[in-house]
Amino acid sequence: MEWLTPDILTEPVGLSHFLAVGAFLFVTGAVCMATKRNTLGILMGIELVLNGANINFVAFASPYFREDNLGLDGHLMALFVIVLAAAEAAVALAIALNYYNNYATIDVDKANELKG
Amino acid sequence: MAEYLSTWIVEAGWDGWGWLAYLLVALVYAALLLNVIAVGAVVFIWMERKISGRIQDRLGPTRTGGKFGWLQTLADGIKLLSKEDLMPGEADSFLFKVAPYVAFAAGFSAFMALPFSDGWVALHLNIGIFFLLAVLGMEVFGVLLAGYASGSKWSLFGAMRQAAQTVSYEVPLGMCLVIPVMICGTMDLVSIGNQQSGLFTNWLIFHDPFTFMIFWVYFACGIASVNRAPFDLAEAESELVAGFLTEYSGIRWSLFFMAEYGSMFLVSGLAAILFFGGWNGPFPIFGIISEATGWSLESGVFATIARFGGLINFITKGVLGVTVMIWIRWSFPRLRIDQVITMCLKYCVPIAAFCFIGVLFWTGIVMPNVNSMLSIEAPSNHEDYTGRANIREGWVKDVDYTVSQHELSLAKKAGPKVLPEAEDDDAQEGDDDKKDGEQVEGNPDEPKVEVEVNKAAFNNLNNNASQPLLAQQESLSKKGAN
Amino acid sequence: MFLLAEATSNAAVINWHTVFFFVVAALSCGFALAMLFSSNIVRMAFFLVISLASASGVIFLTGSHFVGAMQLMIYVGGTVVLLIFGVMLTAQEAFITMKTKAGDWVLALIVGGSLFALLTQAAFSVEAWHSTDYQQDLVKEVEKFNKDVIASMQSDGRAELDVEDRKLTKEERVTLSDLQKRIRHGYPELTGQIGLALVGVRTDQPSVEATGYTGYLLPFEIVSVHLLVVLIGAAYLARAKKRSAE
Amino acid sequence: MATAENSQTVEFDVRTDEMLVNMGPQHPSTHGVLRLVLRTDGEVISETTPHIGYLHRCAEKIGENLTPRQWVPYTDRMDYLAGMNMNLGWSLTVEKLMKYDLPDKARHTRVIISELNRIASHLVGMGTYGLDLGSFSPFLYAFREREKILDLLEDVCGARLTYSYITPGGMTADLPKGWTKKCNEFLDQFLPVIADYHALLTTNAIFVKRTANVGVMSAEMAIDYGCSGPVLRGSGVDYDLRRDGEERYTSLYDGYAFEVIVEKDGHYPKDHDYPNVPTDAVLGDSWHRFYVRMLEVIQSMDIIRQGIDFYESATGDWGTPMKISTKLPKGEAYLETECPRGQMGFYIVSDGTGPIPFRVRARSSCFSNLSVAPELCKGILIADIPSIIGSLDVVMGEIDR
Repeated sequence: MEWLTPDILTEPVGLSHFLAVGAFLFVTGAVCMATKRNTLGILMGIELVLNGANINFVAFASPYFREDNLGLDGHLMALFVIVLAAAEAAVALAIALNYYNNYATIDVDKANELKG
Repeated sequence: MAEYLSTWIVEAGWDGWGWLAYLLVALVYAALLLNVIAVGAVVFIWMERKISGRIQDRLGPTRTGGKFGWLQTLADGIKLLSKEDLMPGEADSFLFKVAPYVAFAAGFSAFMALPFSDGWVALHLNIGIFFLLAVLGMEVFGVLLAGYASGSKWSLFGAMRQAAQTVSYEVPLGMCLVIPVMICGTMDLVSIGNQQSGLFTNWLIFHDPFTFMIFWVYFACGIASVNRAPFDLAEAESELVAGFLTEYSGIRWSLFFMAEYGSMFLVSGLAAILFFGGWNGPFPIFGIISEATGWSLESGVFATIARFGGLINFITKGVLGVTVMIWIRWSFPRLRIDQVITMCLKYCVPIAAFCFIGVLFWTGIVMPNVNSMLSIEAPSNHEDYTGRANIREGWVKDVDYTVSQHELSLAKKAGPKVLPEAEDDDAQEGDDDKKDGEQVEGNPDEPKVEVEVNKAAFNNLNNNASQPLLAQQESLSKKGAN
Repeated sequence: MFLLAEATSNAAVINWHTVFFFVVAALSCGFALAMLFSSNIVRMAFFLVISLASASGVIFLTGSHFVGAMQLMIYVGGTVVLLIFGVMLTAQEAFITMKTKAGDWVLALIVGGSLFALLTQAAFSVEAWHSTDYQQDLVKEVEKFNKDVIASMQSDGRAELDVEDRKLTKEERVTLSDLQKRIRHGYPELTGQIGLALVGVRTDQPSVEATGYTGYLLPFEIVSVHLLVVLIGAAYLARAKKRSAE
Repeated sequence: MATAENSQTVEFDVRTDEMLVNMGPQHPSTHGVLRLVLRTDGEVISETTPHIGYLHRCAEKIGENLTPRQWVPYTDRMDYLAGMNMNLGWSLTVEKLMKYDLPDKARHTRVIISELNRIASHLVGMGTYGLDLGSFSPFLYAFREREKILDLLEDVCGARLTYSYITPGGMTADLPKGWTKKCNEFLDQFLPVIADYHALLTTNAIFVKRTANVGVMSAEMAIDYGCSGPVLRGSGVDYDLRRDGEERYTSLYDGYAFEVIVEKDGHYPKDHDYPNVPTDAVLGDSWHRFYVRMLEVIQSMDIIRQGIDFYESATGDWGTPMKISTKLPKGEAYLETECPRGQMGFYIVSDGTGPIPFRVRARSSCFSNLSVAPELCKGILIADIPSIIGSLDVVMGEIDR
């Protein structure tokens, strides 16, 4: 009956697992930022990166894993990150829009002059 | 239930299959909830056709399934299933196919956190209302994807309208929801509902003039956020053919409709919980019976009956809300998109803000409400009933209640009357626990069962998980005490 | 039925927390990858939405419900706007896909892969982080509490009073309510504490009473002002401009 | 609000693509087979081009191969919502060519029948307008009452849509016995129903929001484009062929007391009985066009009541319908009548060689009314298109003929 209850499903997950998820999202976001030429694609990459960081904060704040956890601080930090991400997205979108107005494209490689 | 099943399975010797119980229970929960949407949608569509028929001086469906056409929707559903599943050549096939499921899943998952009666909720979150609001806003994704993926200009128009509308209406909707949260001091829907138990004067809509006002704003915003007339701009059939639904047919089309009717019930159910006392009837019948007879409202058969009565109360209120929505739809013309946004930003938001401040001051300076003018003190079916909901810190309330419950059981256990019985433990186990009103299943000696139960509580599968756990602990500690 | 004989010997039980963790984590990572390798901007946004929603599931599993719901509400809800922009700005055929050079891909994947390897290695290098004893500890705590209380009840005769007469001492009440909440919600309810911390009252650290210590009031204010500035700035940037004819 | 003024000031908004959208010919709110090609920037429309001809059936050419009596059914199919009025126009034109004078009883019958049909037609206009704006119920209320009118008309001629009742020379039959009583009964029960329509549409806040100040057409513009009927009067032009038309037509209404429904000094005749003009409505907007129709229903009811009185006291017979083989005199005749949708003109030329006319032409009111649409539908939102087209109340059968 071992196959019914493999160790991986009976053992409680630890902090490392959550951190790994966070790291994965972070890396995916970073790669996304590096490879996409689309302004909005880059923005989505940033969202993923921030999200990965958030998972770290929340995981460290959880008493499930550690006695001396971050507690409220971790949660609040995550909240601030979320709020700031929203603000950042708004500004970035406004910039993307303006950029699109000026260049008629959202390909970042075409943005090679500073003049608007 | 999960605990019971898993214990039973383990006792039957099917060790290692304990997870099956959880799966079964999860499936039952899911099926129950799915039925709320599916059967709800079937009933609501039939109701809509019947009501609109009566409004328009005609009969509505009369043939299928007897005199009132009960089965008309079912017949329609079968017809829709047999329709050809068309997809335009221009469409983005993946998104086109997935969009109805996204819309449906969003509408469906919101039901997870909606309590149907005291404690009868699939997922008891202490931020239930916040979760609901968040999930409700996700339905727009399905619509947006459907509009984009259809490759039709009318669909795109519909999707853009829907996006603009939903994003705008989340602001006043959120502000409307904050007011009951502020009054009750908790975001837990079960707790908000329970705080309104007692006479109907205890309902939040009668709390003060501002809550009375905000209910109408909430209802208008709710209609707008679920995309019903006069705010059904996304599918405005006289302008956009059928908006985002233009290219859909058959079962995918009906999925959108199931989502729509599901959210209609969700919005009116939320209105019932937040403003109309949820599962508490206008008169606390079960509370009175409980006082007269001494039957417990916390557990046992009578409590289940009381909760079932609450369920009927709640569903009646929800259906009433849906009926009003149907009534509105068949009476009013449709607004224009700019007027819809104007109404949101220029009227709903300021009114909601005004009411928020109004409620704050009203409760802050302790103005009288209807309830305090009544000389009668209505009996409540809840021990934490205080006569009126007021600004307070939710967790303080919660602590008092749970602690009192636990004290009772501990005191019973430690009391001299209980001790002798506990000595012949194993044989008397069942009777003992029944006396406590706790349903304890299985043999507490088995450590693995206990761990399993703990995990149930830990995983938060349902809020009742704590009761068997406590019971387990009590039995254990009883042994320790002896 | 032949399974019965074996079954009794096997006491392992599936940990649902773990199962759900793997489900949401797989969803989140899978859709993040799908987003990375998709070139259609609207599909990317769709994958991002699912990835973020699953990530909120991960956050729920750490017990922070409020942050999870916030994630759903703001991140996922905010992505709607991204989606709209994606549709709006890419209505022309030419912009729907933008190919990335193969060299860029290789470079990015190499760097990203090594970064991921590094981070994961770091995460798993701490032995204590591998798994948790939270559940067992909780069970032990409850056991111990009940034992203590009943013992003390019997010793000072509190149990002989009417059962309706509630007689727990204050310390016991506090411990009990904390335990009960952890059992019921899997985690102490932090929503109220978060709210209080944002307005400057730290209920989790009542000992800190230094002058000027206001919890997170100042950052909260700064973020509010920041949002206001962003609101105005974004409206300014994206406003309709009246220019002289070009 | 992106009204015409706003969209012009926002010149350098987000650079979005203009879209060409086909509205129709299969579209729920284009009243049949009208096709509008819209050039839109988002939801704002920069250009509207109506395309017509999807219902063209060569009615005029057929008329040159049939005798006038035989062509009467073809007039039914032009404005199929007001067949009686079309019959009347054609009959009067032929009578003008033949210099035939009607007996008194036939005159009153024609007035009663055509006004009854006018009510039916306006009811459809009202109901479908509600439908265009997303309100379904008024449509069915309107059709319920219209059914009763159709019952009356069926009693008269046996048909419910294509009547061919009024023919050159008179009618195909006299009014049946007891019909006038039934008609009066209908009018009595119909009057209170109008209050419902006012409650559901005319005074409904959303309806007013959707129609007031939308598609404003000045009096000059209406005249320039040759608009007529309620569309013209909705812009405040005091012109009604029943009063201002040719003598051969106005003589039908000799002895009838009625006022032209048009706004004078901010008031409509007898509007004290009915809802007031909302404050945000501007003369010439969709709301006024709609309101004129609503008042015309009541006006027509008045006229019918008078007509029934006249009919019952009238002497003489109900006319002698022209024979199919009657030879037409050489010459030409043109006559315009006030149809529910405006002035409908028929033109007939005969070379005097036989019973078949040399040329038959029709001047369509809806055609002129629709020609305003490109002008009105500039800088508005998509949702305003049904509001404007609906208030013009076009019937494609008449435009395409």
